[in-house]
Amino acid sequence: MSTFKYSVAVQAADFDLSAEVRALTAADHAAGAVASFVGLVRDNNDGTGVADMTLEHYPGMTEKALEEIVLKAGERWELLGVRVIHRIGHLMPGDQIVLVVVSSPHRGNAFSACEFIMDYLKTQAPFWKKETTDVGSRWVDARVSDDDAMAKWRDQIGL
Amino acid sequence: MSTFKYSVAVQAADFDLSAEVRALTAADHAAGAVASFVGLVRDNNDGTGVADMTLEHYPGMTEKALEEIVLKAGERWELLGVRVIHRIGHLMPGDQIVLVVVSSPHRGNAFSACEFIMDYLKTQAPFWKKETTDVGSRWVDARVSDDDAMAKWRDQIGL
Amino acid sequence: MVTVLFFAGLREAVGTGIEELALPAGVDTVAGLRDHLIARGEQWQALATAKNLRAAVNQDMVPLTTAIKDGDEVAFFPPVTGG
Amino acid sequence: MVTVLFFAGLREAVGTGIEELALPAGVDTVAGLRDHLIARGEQWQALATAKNLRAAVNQDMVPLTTAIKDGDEVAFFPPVTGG
Repeated sequence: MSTFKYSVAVQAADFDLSAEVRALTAADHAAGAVASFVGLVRDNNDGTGVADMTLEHYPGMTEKALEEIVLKAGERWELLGVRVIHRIGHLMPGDQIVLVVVSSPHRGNAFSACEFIMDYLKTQAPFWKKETTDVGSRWVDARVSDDDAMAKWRDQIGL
Repeated sequence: MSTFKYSVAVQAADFDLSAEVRALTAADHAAGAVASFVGLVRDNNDGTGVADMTLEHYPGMTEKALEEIVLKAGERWELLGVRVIHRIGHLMPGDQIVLVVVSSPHRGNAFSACEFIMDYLKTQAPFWKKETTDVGSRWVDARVSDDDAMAKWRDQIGL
Repeated sequence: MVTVLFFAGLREAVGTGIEELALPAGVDTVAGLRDHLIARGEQWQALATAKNLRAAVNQDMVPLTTAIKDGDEVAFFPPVTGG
Repeated sequence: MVTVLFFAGLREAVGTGIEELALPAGVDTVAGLRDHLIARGEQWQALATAKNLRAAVNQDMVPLTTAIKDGDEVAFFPPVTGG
């Protein structure tokens, strides 16, 4: 019998996607599907060049929010494992910001849970981006499209 | 201006997910989102233990079918890069079978295209699995759920 | 006492990330605490003008109508932008 | 001449993976070719009994009603199970 295992981390250090996938799937061979997401720092935002970025967070609440998100996914879909890593501190264009890895016996559940976790994280986990751009330093505005993505899940799965 | 770049491979050799993601996103920093899928050999199928597996394919048509799938995704969603690798030959439980990596400025497109490519590949790319199980050797039956997943895309995006 | 935290642009605007204060008489919701802080003067006006002000009580994101009591950790911040 | 390919369980059932043959008079579709092969005898019955027989012409998956002509590569196989 496979059980659901998960872990979340908030860290300054970079991560390796392959190593995280291996760690999540090494314990047994029940997983047929691994869906992953990696968010990267873009070199532009709304048409303005971005030189670098700083990620601020709410220590304690970030880890708690991420765990709640993962547990909600684990209740909704048949999952074997979830790993979430969110970086904080100073990042450059091309740097990895966030990782979500989901393993499941079948791919539909893995894809849905991975996208759900990202959409939920985007609107519920207390991180804030400040970017240095061509026209100065600025806090990134929240996107309406992220609220829309979250609302879609609320409609679909009644969260 | 970023252009859409893609490549597909059919090979016996294993692959490294992180290396493929890096190769796809190294050229520029326009990608904010990378969605990936890795399919693994499961140690059971419909309740029967699986000892190993052999992947047969239709040389020439496999590469062509994979390219067509990727191009359809590139027409439908705003993508920067796609990488597809499908292994052939002898594989053991836990081994990686297939990789799909999709990069895009935004995550919604990356997720949709990645899942679409997998669903399409599952019903349209000429690969066949033969597994050695507790009760002998057998060709794996196609799943109705895979046809259903494909039909969903036909309804949604009119393919 | 309650601990009040501010993050990101709001932290910069009010000029502090953390403050401990005795819960004033009659202040028993997040919105009440916000209004109390705004009434202190100029430095705190960002709490009034913030678009879509968000709040958390004891590290759970909550509506501004949520009740608070002595010992709580209350945080104010803009909509989150991680991921 | 057409090249006819068989894959997976169907390849095992008919006992060959490839055959070159002259397109018989009157055979001008994938289904016609299939029926011609079936009529040869016992070895070819898997083409009649296969559940959801799939076909490709020149490496495009096609319905069995698709026209074929001299020089084509025609493949028969079960539903695919990769990924």
